[in-house]
Amino acid sequence: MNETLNLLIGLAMGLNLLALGSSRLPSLIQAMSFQGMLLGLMPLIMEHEHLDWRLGLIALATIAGKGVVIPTLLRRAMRAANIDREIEPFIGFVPSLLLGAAGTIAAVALSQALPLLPEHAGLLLVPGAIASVLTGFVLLIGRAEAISQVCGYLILENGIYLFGLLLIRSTPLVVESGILLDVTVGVFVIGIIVDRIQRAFDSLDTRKLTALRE
Amino acid sequence: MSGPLLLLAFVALVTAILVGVRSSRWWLALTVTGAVAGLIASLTVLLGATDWEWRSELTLGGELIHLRLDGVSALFLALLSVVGGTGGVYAREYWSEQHYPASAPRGRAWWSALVLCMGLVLVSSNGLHFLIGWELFTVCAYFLITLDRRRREVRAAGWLYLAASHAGTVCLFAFFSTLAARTGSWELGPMREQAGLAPLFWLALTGFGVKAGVFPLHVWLPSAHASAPSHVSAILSGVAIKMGLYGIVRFSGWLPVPAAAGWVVIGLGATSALLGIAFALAQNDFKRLLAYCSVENVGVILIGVGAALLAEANGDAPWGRLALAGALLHVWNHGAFKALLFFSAGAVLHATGTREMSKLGGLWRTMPWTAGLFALGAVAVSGLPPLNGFVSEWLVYLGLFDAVTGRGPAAWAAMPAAIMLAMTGALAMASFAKAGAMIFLGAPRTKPAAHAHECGPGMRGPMLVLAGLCVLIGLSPVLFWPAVARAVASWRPAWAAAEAPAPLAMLGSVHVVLAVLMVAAAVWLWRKAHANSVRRGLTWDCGYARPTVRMQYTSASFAGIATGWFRWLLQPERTLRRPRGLFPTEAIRLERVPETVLEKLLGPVSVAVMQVSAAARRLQHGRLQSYVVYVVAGLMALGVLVLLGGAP
Amino acid sequence: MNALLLVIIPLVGAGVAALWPNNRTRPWLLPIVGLAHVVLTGWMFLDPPEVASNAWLAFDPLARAVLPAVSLLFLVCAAYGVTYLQIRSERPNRVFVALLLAVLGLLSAGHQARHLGLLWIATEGVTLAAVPLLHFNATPRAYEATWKYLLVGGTGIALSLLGSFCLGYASLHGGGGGDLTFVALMSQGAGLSRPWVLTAWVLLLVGYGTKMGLAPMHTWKPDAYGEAPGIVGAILAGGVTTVAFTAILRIRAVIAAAGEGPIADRTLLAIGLFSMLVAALFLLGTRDFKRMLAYSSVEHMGILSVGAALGGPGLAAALFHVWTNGLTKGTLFLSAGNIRRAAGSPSMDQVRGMAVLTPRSAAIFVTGMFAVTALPPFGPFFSELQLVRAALAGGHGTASAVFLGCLLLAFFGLTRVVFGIVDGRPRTAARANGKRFVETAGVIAPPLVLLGMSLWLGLCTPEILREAWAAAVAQLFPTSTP
Amino acid sequence: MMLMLDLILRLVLWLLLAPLLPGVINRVKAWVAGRRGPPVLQLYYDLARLWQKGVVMSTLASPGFVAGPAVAWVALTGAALLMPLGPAGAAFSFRGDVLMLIYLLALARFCTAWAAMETGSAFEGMGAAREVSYAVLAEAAIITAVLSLSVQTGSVSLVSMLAPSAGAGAVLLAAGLFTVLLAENCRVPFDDPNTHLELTMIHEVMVLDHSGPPLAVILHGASMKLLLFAVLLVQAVLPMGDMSPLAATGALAGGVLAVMIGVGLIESLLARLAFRRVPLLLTTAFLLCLFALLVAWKGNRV
Repeated sequence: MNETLNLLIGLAMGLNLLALGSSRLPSLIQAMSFQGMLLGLMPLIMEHEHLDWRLGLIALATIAGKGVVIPTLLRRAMRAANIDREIEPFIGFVPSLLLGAAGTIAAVALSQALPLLPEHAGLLLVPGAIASVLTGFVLLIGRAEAISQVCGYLILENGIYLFGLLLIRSTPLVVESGILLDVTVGVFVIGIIVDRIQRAFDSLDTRKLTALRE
Repeated sequence: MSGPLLLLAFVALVTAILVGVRSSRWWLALTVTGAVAGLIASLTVLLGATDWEWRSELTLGGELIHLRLDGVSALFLALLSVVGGTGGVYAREYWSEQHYPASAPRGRAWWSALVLCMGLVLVSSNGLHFLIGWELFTVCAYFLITLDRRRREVRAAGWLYLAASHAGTVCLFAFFSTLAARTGSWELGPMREQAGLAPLFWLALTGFGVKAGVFPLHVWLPSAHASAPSHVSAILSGVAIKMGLYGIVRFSGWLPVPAAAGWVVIGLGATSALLGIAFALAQNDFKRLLAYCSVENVGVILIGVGAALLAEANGDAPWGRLALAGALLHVWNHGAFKALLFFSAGAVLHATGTREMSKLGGLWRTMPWTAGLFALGAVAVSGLPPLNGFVSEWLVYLGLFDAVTGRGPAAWAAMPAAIMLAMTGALAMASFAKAGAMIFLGAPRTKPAAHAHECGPGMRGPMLVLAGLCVLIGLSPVLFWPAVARAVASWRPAWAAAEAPAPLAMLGSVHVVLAVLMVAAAVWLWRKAHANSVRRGLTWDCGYARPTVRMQYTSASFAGIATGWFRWLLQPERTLRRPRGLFPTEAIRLERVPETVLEKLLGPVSVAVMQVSAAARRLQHGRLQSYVVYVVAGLMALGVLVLLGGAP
Repeated sequence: MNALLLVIIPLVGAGVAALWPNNRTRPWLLPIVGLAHVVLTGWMFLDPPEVASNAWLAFDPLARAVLPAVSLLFLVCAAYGVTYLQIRSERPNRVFVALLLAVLGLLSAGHQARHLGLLWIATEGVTLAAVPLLHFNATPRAYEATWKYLLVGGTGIALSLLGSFCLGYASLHGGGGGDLTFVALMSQGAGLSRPWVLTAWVLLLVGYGTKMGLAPMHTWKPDAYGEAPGIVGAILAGGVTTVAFTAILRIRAVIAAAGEGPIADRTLLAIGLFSMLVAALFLLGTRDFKRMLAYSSVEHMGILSVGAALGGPGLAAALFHVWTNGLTKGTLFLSAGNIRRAAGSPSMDQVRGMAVLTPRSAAIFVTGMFAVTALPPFGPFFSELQLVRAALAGGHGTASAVFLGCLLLAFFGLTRVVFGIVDGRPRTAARANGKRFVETAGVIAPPLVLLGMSLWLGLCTPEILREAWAAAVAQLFPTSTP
Repeated sequence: MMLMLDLILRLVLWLLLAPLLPGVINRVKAWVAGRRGPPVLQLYYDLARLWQKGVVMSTLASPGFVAGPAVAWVALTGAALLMPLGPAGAAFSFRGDVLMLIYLLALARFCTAWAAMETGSAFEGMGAAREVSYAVLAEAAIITAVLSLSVQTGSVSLVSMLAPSAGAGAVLLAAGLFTVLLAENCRVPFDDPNTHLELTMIHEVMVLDHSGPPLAVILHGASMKLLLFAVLLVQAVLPMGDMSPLAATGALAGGVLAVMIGVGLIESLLARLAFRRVPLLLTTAFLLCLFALLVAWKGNRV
């Protein structure tokens, strides 16, 4: 089963690169949401011996949330602001691609430094997580459009979720669902704010959001 | 005996603060009551044999209240009471309701608060409470300085004072908390046996030095004294800066001091004395002149203290006792005559509305009382016999001379100190000859000066009291010796000795004789002149047809020669417009003496700091992306810190 | 049970507020719930309940040492809020009141959380609940501030989640069950695997440090505090930051148990001093008196983490400072709110002579400024002095020198701004505005009360409080206490 | 009774002898210039005449204009009584009387300057300014000289300080004190008592507006000051203590005479210095005294 899992993680890492490289917002959102769905599947695969309803629940929630609801929200905002591409990012696409690649390599290297339990040793979870977090940061730092920054933030959270899978056995359901709830609500709130900003500034270009300064 | 009196003083002052805003009469009554009570209390300690001490079960800020009034603190408390009381009386007319309807009530409350807090500093024997009193009186003084808040200049001066004081307070923060950390409690008291505490003296010296206005740390002093209301300047210069000295004396007596302390203190003292008076001579604003003169007198006092420290280091050499006695007596003397001078300065300001000597002149005609009292103060502050200034300086001199004849290593500090003290005396005389002459003598230089008016009894009374004190100390120093000796003894028990040094009595009697003769001679000569016929006429001035007011010597030109010698320090800024053409219309020659330390030293530093701050503030430029970068940077930095395990 | 009540009462209140029909009477829910909360907290403070060691949510010594301060602060701010919302009656306050109460509930949860995950959930919850409070004024600036608050804060909170996972994995890898209650983690102690523990520490410190507003993660703070209503600023500065601080304290205890205490203290000291320095530099230059408060808050967060780095006595002083700073900051935020409202601008370029327009608020503002810059006899003086003493006793000479230096610079900055807006003659435009703003008891009493509390805390700190702090210290340093 | 008599004798001595000195100096100058010159007792005549004259006072002047000279005169007399006269010792003597002496001179200076400023005349302001400014250096020199004396004798009271000779540093001390004497008494090369170029004068210019008895008092005071310095100089240098009373008295009188002759010679041979040179010369005097001090310090190092 490790192979399938690693395959999925690899896929997710590939999606990171796609997210970094694409100038069109729809494809960025696409990548992000697809990654979300993949993450939703992973717990099922990890725990396939003893599946039970709670795992199913979590997986379902994740897929629904990360894969469907949030992307639709973002698409709405995008249409409202009628933009569909990142005009001039702070970090260009090629550079961010390179950064992402470098990040992925660094992730693999870093993960060597951290000891793992035997049952996780073969998994790409840690490098995958680190890679996504880094990707998220690159997007947050490098993009000017609010939407792509939100995507970056979500990919960052995906990375953390990925890491959370290491603890899937130990963490009790309440905690996990709580965390999940918070994250989702968080994204909703972000969505709302994006919408408000869109109304207040009728644009989602964060270059316009620099009134508050010393 | 002292306990109830101090309680009375406390209660009186607290109520004075409360009622001060409403009724000025009650306020005055209460403040004076408090002052008198405080005075009697301190005198009972000074003339009695035992300290007053009170340990209470009450706690303040988690510390048991522990009050103590010993020789040293009583000496300063007496001074505080005298100036606090007289200043209160003076203020009632000087800063009266009808002149300052807005700030007069506030001023009254703050005044009592200031006196109260300084009293607390003096009696508290617990580091925490000392700090509380210290900070509170600093703030009270701030609000008194800025009573007239509408004037930008006043606000600036006040802020400078506040900032400088806070810098000093930070040192005291460090000082007291280190003390507490080392000794394990906030309790203060003699702890000379713990040699490990010696280095703390430097912290104390810096912290208290700021308040005392020791030369390089005096930056706040001139502008604050100049722009404060005059009764406030009086208590600032007469008492507040003495609080700094109190701190130095107190803790050099209670704590062990490093070997170099005596040398440093005497050095600082000599420098402050000479350079302070050099600045004073150069001033045109008479309140600034008085302020710088305070720097000088602090220097004189520190010379005495430093000599005492040296003597102590040389096995309690007896000359230390003389020097310290001189210093402590000078604390009183300076308090008295400087308050007197500031009061008369206030009267002049009140009457003419200007502080520039080049706009005054000839005031003796309209305000004879003020003129006479100022002259008396001038003689006293110049340390001339037969007044009090000379007595204390004479004691300090004796201490230094004995140090020299004692031929210890200390002589090498005493000899230059004595020489600088002599030069200081001469310069002080020059400054006050100038001040007196420019303000009161000759012809009025402007219209307001011509139409000045004498101050009322409410302001004259306090001046007379202080003048009387100056004369009294001058004519019979022996009366005051026991008090001073008591203070010396509680600073250094080894020097406890009731009997006065023999010459003091002699000095006193000589002074009396001289005083009598001088008055007599003056009267006699006056009579003689009139007997021979006196004709009044224009100033002859080598036969000038019509000497005009503008021909008089100005303060700048009077001081010109001596300030020339200190040009390296004073760096006077001259603007000169020479007369041009065949029929020159105007020629201007302005001279301004900058606050060298402030403008040439601290100015650039603060500019640099502000540049750093501006650079830092540019990081907050509103772009979210870089804010995230900062987070990542913080993450990495901490990661590195953890990996290295290195200390910050 | 009571511990749970502390959370539930406000949440229920929030629910009621959400359903309450009347816009004018709704604000009264704030003081009512606040009062209930204070009473309950006070009662539990006076006789602390038994704490089951495996409880996830309990009024344990640390909560007991801090939560009452937050509760008191909230009550006073709530009282202020009633008048404030009457002044702002033009805006619907349903969301505002409801979420303010929710914040209180989540704060109580966060302070009492003894489980890493629960702690995270509560903190994130507070962060999110505060969002609509920040853009209550619904101006573009407000939205911009909220956006930054959300993304910077969100990033931080995400990192802290990652850190929590790392800590959990440290326990797993160390052979533990991956139980995330602090008790379990501490008992596992040295068993936790070192690399994971260190990673976790860095991530958690940055994460919760962001919420606390330690430099360089403080960038959201001036924007948020500058644009939010004064009451929100007060609660953010006095309550939310406190949750983050307690979180860091609890985690630090775990790290210490794992034997990495010294490293944790070094990092805390470094980041604390750095924050103080940055705050001081910003204070020297800033021209906006609400942003000034934010920087001052950054400075005091630095002071707190320095205190936490100094071990037992320092920690006690830090807990003391949580109280004094929280209450004094409250004074400043509320009076600054009044001044802002009367002057119509937060910038000292526009605002002058407030001593004339709003004499009472100006007086309170100045006094509060002196109080927060450690003027006796107000609380901060005592807590900071105690802290310096602890530092010097611990032999941190240089650290205390830097500490005091930063305090001095901050003092320069604060006095500059405060006197700048208080003195002088007011602008005519401001006069007109000031006429409309009346200094009723409703807006004057609350800051005054807070000031009084700060004074009372300083002059006669109740023994029971000292005991509470000592108990908290004992909880966090099980070994080092006799 | 005895004491009273002694006191009166001293007073008479000081008050009567003092005005002789300027006469002596003028004699010497006349002799060098080959003129007949004024009689030795000229100053006595002047004083007597002035004492009878009426006073012209500036309308600006306050009573201080008259009080000043009187006080100054008393101060100088007091200083004179503190000064020991060879074997006769001093009228009053106590530890630290030397300091009192110096400060009495300062007081006298203060009063003359004050009186000078009374008239608001530019010239007198000029003079007063110069007087008080140069005093700074002069006092430094004097105190240094006194220090060296007390280092040498280990005492701080004039009587015992002046008894022995100045020892090795005597020459330096003599030179230094002599220069100070010239400066303090406004003689050439610092000042020229008999020019009438007001711009160049110190002392004369301060008294421009005085007349009648006050002027008389001032002039008499000045002559006493001159005598005072001469006596100080002589006793500081010569070993009075080791001589028989008679010899000592003779030596004192002779010394004073010699000093006056010296002053006279200098005044006839030297020209007045430019004012900007004055500080230089005074500093030299100060340094001379300083060297004397160092010599004394080394001198009887045991």
